[in-house]
Amino acid sequence: MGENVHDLVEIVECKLDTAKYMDSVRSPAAGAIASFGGTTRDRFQGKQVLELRYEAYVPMASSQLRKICQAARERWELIGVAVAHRIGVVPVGEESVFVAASSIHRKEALAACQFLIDEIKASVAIWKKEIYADGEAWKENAEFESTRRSCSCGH
Amino acid sequence: MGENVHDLVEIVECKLDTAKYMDSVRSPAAGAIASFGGTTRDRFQGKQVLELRYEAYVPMASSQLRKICQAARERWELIGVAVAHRIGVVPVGEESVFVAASSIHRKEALAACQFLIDEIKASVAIWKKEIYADGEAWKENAEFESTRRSCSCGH
Amino acid sequence: MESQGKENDNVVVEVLFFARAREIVGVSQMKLELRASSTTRDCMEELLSRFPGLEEIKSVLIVALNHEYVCEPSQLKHGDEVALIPPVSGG
Amino acid sequence: MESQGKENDNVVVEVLFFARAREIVGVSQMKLELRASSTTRDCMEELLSRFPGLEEIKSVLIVALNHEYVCEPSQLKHGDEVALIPPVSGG
Repeated sequence: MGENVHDLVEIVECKLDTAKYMDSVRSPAAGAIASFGGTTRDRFQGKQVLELRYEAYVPMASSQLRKICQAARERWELIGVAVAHRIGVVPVGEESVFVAASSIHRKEALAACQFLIDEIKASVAIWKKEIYADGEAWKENAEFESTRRSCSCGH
Repeated sequence: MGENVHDLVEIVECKLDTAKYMDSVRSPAAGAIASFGGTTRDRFQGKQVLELRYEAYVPMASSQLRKICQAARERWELIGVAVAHRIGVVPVGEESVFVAASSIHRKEALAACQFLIDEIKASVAIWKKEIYADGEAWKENAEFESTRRSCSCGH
Repeated sequence: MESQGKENDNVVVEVLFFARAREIVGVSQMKLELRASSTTRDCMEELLSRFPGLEEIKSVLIVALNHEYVCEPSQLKHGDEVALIPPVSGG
Repeated sequence: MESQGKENDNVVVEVLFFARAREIVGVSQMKLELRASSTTRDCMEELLSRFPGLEEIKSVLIVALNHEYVCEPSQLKHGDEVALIPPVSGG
């Protein structure tokens, strides 16, 4: 099979243009466009988050995002798929990640968005650091555990 | 209890401004914004759809939409909820309905969007007519059946 | 005097028609005078006698009274808003 | 001549460090020369001996070889790109 040339995959250092990604999956054949955006929060376990910084292993992360889009297409009949991740500083309230999918009926687009974000969290080579007033911390997605279990044995 | 004053509910005759609705649920406390848009398709059972026209019983539909937002809030911990429906002619590819929800974590926002659109389809007093080259038809949501079963007994 | 007394006992409701119901009836809205103590079911029967075309969709209609679906016949009062709701297709 | 022969047998790989791994090592990227037939596990061992601070996160790292996670030790060839992947936190 291979990757669908119509999937829009981006890792960018600027604000995510959500309308652009939704428009990229828009089609006269689609009856449904679902989207999900992960936005940065101002608190973590009661601590105020001053800033969030994302970094990516860009070529690997891009390749992983493309494969996740393809996996979604193999699972559901989708018309358009878009995934975008922002890196660098992401101010509170803005999207760090945005996914969109379109389909003929709504079930597929909604399920695909859930799948896309779950898969991105589990495996894509992107890291977030939270900066607090009194320190900083690299975060770890709980979903990464399954990836590590299947991959960390040999090293 | 009662309705949440922050819910954005609109029935409008112009193009739905999806970014506006997503921004209306955006919050520093939210980590997730999910959305769903129903877009008009160019085909129905092989027939080309020339035009779609929506009409609403506006005061009743608005009241129903507000109650559906409230029902979603009772089911999940949500930060923002927005639902909008367009009436009049909706060109192919454009949204006739758009829902958005935000929450601390992603599960709630995604589930709420699914719930909101399911409930809207089942009961809200809005009608769609499809205009084909060789005729026209009022559509009927399959989801309306459950509403009718519980309500049509007495008449 | 007698007729005025009768009229005072009657209720006048606003009836709204949507989608296919509106097309059958030919208007979107009308005032309807009913005997006192009439219910939404009486209202439907009156509408069916005036607009026999409604029989075609009677089995799939829901009645709404003042913006709420009513599942059992409900007594009408003056100024109530009754709407005939054909199968919805929003979304 | 003998040393040149040895060098020809060696492989030079590019090693990339991200997030906490980068902070521990102090650089984001380096070339690393390894004996011929070295595997990703040999590469990790060499890195651990050069940067003992990596022991702290060793148990949670995954190794990526040319943009793919490798689950079993894989033989390295000249020019390969090896990356130390700490727990990811994208999304």
